[in-house]
Order: sequence, then structure tokens, then C-alpha cells
Amino acid sequence: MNKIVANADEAIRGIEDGMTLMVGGFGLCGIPENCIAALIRKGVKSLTCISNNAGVDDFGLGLLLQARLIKKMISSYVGENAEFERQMLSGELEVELIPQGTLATRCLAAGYGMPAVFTPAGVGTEVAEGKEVRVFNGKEYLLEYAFDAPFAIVKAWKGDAHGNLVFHETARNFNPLMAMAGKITIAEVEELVPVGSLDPDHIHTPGIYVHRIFQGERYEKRIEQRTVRKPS
Amino acid sequence: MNKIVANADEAIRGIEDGMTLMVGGFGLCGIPENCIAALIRKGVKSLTCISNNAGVDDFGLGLLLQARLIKKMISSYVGENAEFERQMLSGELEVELIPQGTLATRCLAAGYGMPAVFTPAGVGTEVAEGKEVRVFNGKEYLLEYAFDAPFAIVKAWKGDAHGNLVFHETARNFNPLMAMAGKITIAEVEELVPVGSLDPDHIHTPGIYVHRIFQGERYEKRIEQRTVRKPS
Amino acid sequence: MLDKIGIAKRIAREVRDGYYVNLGIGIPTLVANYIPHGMNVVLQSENGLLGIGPFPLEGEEDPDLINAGKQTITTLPGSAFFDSAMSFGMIRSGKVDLTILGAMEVSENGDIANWKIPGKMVKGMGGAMDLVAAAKNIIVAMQHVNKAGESKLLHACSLPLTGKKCVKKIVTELAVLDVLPEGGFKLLERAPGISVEEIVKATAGKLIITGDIPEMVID
Amino acid sequence: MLDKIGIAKRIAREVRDGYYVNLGIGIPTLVANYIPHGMNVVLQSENGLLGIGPFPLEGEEDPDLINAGKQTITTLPGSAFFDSAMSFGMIRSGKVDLTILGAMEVSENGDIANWKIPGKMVKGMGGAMDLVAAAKNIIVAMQHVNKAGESKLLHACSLPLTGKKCVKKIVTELAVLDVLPEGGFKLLERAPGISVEEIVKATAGKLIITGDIPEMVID
Repeated sequence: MNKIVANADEAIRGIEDGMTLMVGGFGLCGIPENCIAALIRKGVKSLTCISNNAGVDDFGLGLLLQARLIKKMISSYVGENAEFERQMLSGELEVELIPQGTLATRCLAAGYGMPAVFTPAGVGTEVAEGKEVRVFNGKEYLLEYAFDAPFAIVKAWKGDAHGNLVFHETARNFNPLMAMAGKITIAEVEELVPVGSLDPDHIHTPGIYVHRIFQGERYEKRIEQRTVRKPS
Repeated sequence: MNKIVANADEAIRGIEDGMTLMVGGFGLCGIPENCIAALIRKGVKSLTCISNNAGVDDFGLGLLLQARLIKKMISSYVGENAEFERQMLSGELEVELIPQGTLATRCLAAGYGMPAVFTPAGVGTEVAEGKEVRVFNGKEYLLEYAFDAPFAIVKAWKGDAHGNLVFHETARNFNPLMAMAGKITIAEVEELVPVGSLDPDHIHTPGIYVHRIFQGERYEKRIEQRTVRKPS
Repeated sequence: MLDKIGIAKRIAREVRDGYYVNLGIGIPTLVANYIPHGMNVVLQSENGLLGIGPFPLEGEEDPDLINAGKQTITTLPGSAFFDSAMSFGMIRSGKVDLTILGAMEVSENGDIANWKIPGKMVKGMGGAMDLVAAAKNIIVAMQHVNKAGESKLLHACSLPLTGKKCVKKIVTELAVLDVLPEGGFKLLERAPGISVEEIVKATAGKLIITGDIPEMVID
Repeated sequence: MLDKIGIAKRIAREVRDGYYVNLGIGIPTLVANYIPHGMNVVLQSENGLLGIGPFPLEGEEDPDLINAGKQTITTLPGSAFFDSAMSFGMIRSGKVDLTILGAMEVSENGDIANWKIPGKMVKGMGGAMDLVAAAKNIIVAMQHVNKAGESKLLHACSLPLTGKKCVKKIVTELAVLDVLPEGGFKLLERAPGISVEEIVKATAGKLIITGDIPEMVID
């Protein structure tokens, strides 16, 4: 198996205007920086992005928003982002808010071939509107459907030509889940390693879930909330 | 957190006659040998065991069967086991057969707080009898419920006092799933390592799912089907 | 009357040895500082970590290591990383013993509103709806009254809900209260120097007062 | 007429570059030996492995490393281990391109029976029901007739089903046949030296024969 592509521009081929993309990351942590830049270079429009967050004004998915390439965001928390707010209030940008655990579980459902799952998150709130409620053992659950997206874009720490991926610390977050959920999954990695050098016991995403892989360049890995303690 | 107990006998305290136990392993691979021995020493009776397989005549869960401690097996494949067959045909032993993926997913559901899941396995077969069938995207699925067992017993390669577990090769199988599904989860490990020595990126079962842990003794790790190739 | 640190200190007394705890943003985050030494408690961050440590020293920030508030953090020995599905899986299955979070409003039947104010920019619920719907024990840390002087402990929430019938306990600058399963805020403790009358005045929902109400101990 | 190796060789020709394949016990296991050199194929074992290698050399058996038939195996570079839920997850979500398994009976609408004979000791379905219900492409490797000389390609299965409407292709010692979506076994190829008449005689279900039926190529 050799799923290596030359670069981000080649990796995103086939992503067209109006498509739905799953994008890994939590905040600015573990986001596919190179693919985001390539999407801007390509200028694909009217995207629907399923991603836990929407970046900040000048980084992450915020760059796609600035370039007005996103029609709709499906997220759990859109954070502090002035351009996002402007586009949303002006009606240019559609936003669908989903509880974070529901977002994660709908990815898992897609990757595990479960058409729908039950979760108690959102019962009795506006999130439940129009959704099927079912009681198990006296507790109410909402029926939530698996995502179905043509492309997923994820960022890993290490990967090999088979598409096997290893993530680092909390940069794992939604990445392995979205990798499982895309019909075509694109992985950018900090380090592309030779096949056989990853410990088979410690692969987070087996290559069967990954279709294209490349080593990204110049990761900025910006910190959103730099917080430090005083030396004691 | 210190979840270390002295030995298998201490680990299984609270397991009483008539209880349901989830037991990790696939075939004889990755089975909790020390806990099985302790259950025999304790002589708890009328157990219901949820385990993918039932061991062989003189090893694994087969030892519990020989000691007539099991009332019911819930498995996907019970294999070649003369004592099992004798008890089943004589009506001493009740058997519930479940598709292997359904078994795994019902464990996952328990560990992830999903009361029930949909799977296509068994649609149109006797496994579907009495079960709810639901169509998603034109395909039929069965509604299957999460397991709910008071104890799970698993075997890992390495573990620490927090209960963090790492598995080895295909001895992983059902172990991390059953570890998530037990109300009280007992883990026996080949090697108990100091807290902090396991790489936090490579823990298969986080300690939150494990309640008691100990280092097992004298693992036999019997091979069920020794198969070799000729040197070429 | 308690300040934020006082509220955090009082809540820290609810934590038990062996607990796995999820701390929300704001006052709940401060609770970590007041958990008694020697008590074994593991903090969960819903973006995929068990074993949150202190903030890093300057120069030791790691962009791959953040908490659910996107702050740089460290880990403690014995920590474990996992993906977001497992993270909410352990929350949903009741493995997280205690969730502490802030609120805009709580009703006397345990409803909580903490994510949306109609007419204002909505940032999203993040993991709050999952946490309140699933956690087996939820303590709310909040001010008793809002900036306009109105009670946040209500008969029914006026804001869009985050979850229904889920709050078990509330710690405010004035009091500690249980939310009873049958409805009603049961007054348990007064903040130092606060009278029962002041609490009655600041509570719009059904308040249940039985016998003498002791002053709380926070240190 | 093909022997078991011939059936395995013919099925190996259905494998495509880049495929992930799950091989059942028996003849399907043999298919691995005949996948053309240079073709990139990864074999999945449903007990939690992608990248099955050959059997180990004597003395190199590893009790922690077995396939779904409990045989000792090895791994190839690029392999990955995972738990049983992910294993069946990747099967259920259609990531496994091809499943090859044996059968006792197949019906003309694609039903398959391969796990239970009433009155005989039942060992269990293992992963077969999951595989047949979920795999996007299923090829059955089996004998055309049973030991009693009765056809195993039937109008309707007489044995308890493993799955409904799931078999896409059948390779026997006599023929290669597609199971049509609208029902019926479409004869595609004859085994070397086997006549169409012999296949007609051995097939109890609806057999569809259109034009000349070529002899199969297996090497």
C-alpha cells in the first residue's frame, strides 16, 4: 500500500464547491494546517465544515472564513472570532451547533457502521427539537444519525505509507474519529516514517481508514490560550 | 490512585454465586488465567459468563465448566470442547450465541454510555427473533442492548497502579471493551509497571475504567492451533 | 459572602478520595487548587486527557497539550490521552464521578441554563450538554444573583436549557444548597456572615429551610 | 473440476490492488497464497489485526499473535492491532473491500447458510453474521454439491440463515457464478473440463445461462 501524495494540493484533489468536509482538531490543537492553506489556494467555495471549532480570525478554519469559502459550520463551540460573528449575523454563514459528545459519537457511528446512536445530551433542550426521543431504563435519549461526508481532513503526529496514524497528546481529539468517518480521508502528518517503524500495538488509526497521506510543512501550531504558572 | 490488590483471590472479592461476569480474550489468547484459577478456588457457582469463546476442555473458561461453576455462556463461538458439549446437551448449561461484532459492540455501548446500538448482523436470521428491526437508508438493522454486568475480568500486558492498561498484539481483542463494560473491572497484567512509565499516548484502556489490578503469575499462554510454515 | 476562591474552596470539600472529576471553565477550574493534599483525585479534560497537571512554566508550553478551555497545561504521572468519543463515552457511562460547572440559571427541579442568551451571539454549548445529561453528580458553582440583582435560582429557567433535572448541588457566594429530587432548593449552609434572610431574599425558586442552618466551613 | 487450491487460485483473481480483504477459515485462507506478487493487498483478521503475514517458523510461534481461526501467525510491516469493536466497525462501515468465506448453502437471492445444522452441536456463528451482513463484496468459496450429492446452490436455503441477500459471487469446483440482484445464479465460467450440462445438473436454484460460457483461467 502506498497512499503517499506529494503535497497538500494533491491531497485535496476532488474536493469541490459545495461539498461537506470533516476537519479534525480541537481549538487550534491538531488542525490540518497545510490542507487548510491548500483549500484557500484552490478557492473551493460554499463548503460545509464539520469541525468542533471554527478557528480564530487569522488561523485555522478562520482562514477559510476570511476567504469566504464556508457556507455552513457544524460545530460545538465557535469561540471568539469576529469575522465568524459578522458573517453569521449578516446571514452569510449558516451555523449548526451540536453538543461536543454528540459530534464525536456521530463520527464514531460513521466509522463503525452504526447508522444512528442514542445519547442523552440535549434532551429537553432546543437541540432535541424535531428529534426522536426514546426512553431506556427510565432515562431519555435522543436518536442522532451518523455523519456521512465525502471527505475528512485530519492531522496526525506520525504516519506511514499505509496510512497508519499516531497522534500526540491532546492533538488527538477528534482526528481519529473524523479519519474513520470520511469516505475519502486525507491525513497530513508532521513526520512520515518508513512502513514498519510504527509499533503495530500503538497505532491510533489503522491505515484502512486513510486514503491519502503526506508530510506537512512549517507547522505553526499556534497556541490559543497561552497560560503559565509562576515558578514556585 | 492506587488500585493494586495483592493477588487474584483478593481481586475477585465480591463475585458471588449467580453473578454475570464479562471475561476478556479470544480463544485462549489474552485470557485472565489467574482470575479463572481464583474463581475455581473460591468455587462461586451458577455464573453467567459473557466471553467470545468458552476455552478448551482443560484450559481457560473450560476449567470453570469442568468445575461446573457456569450456568450460562454468552458467546459467539464455543469451539471444540467436549465437556461444554456434554453439559449443553444434558441441559446443565445454557448457551446464548451472539454474533461476534454484536458482542463487541454491546460492550462498547456499555463503556460509552449508549443504551443500545443498531447492527445489521443477524437480520433475517434466528438471531433477529423477538428483536426490533429498523430500516436506515434502505438497510435493515437490529436494535441490540448494551451489556450490564457487575464485574469484568480482563488480561493486559502491562498496567500501572492507576489501572492504565496496555495490551499486546491480538491479545487485545475483547479485553479493552470488557474493561469498559464492567461496573467493577478487574485487570490482571503480565507486568505491573511504575506510575508514569507508560507512555500516556499509548494507553489502550485509561485507568478510569479499571478498579482493581494485580500482576499475574506463571502465565501459560497456551496455543490452541499451533500452525507453522516450512523454512523456504 | 464568599469570593470566587471561597466558592472554589467550599466545592473542593465535596471531592472524595478516588474521584475522577471534570472541571468546567471559570470558578470550577479554581477548585483544582484546593483539593486536599494526599487525596487521590484525577482531573478529566473532555478534549481527551485524564490526569491534568498544573499550568506549564513559561517557556514550557506545549501546543499539543491543552485543556477544554484551550489553555496550555501539563500532565501528571499516570495520565492517559484518548479521543473525543472515548472521552464523552466515559462521561456518559458514569465513570466520571463529579462534574463541576458554572451556570446562568438553575431551576428548583434541577434544570440548568448556561449556554445561550437569546439576542446575544451564541458561541455554542461545547461539551456542557453532554456533561449535564450524563454525569452522575453535578455541582454548580455560580453567583446567587446576576449583575442586575436578580436571582439565578428560579422556579423555572427563563433562558434556553442546557439540561433538565440534572443539578444536584449549588454553591454560591451566599450558600450551599441541594436540589431535591422532588423539587426545591434545600438550604444546607450559609456563607460566613450571611443570614438566612439574605439567602431567602436572593432566591426566587422554592427554598426549603429545615432547622438551624450552619455556617459553612471552607478551610 | 477444480480442487481446493484451484478454487483458491480462481478467487485470488478477484482481488484487486489496494484491497483490504477478510478471509474465512478453510479454502478462503488458501487464497492468500495466490494473490499475485506485487499486488498490494492487506489481510484483516477480525480478532484485531490488519496485515496478516505467513505462519511462523517452528519455534517462532507467539501465543499473543493468532488469526480468527486461532492459528499462530505473523505480521507484515505496516500492520496494526486494534480491539474487536474497531475490527467489526471497519467491517460494518464498508472499509473492508472483500470478504471470502465458505458456505453450506447459498440461495438464488444471495442468502447464505453456514453456521448451524439443526440436530447437530452448534459451535456458534463467530463473526460470520457480522461479515455477511456488512461486507460490501462477498465471495463464497464452496463445493457445488454436498457429500450426499445434493446441490448447495438452491432456490431457498433449507438450513438456518447466516445472512440474507448478501452473497455476490460463488466459486465452486465446477463454476464461477454471480448472484444477480434480481435473483438467480448467473453462470460466468466453467471449470476446466466441465460442461454447462454438468453445472446445470449440479445447480438446484435458478441458473441463468446467456451465450457461450468460457472456461475459467486460474493461473
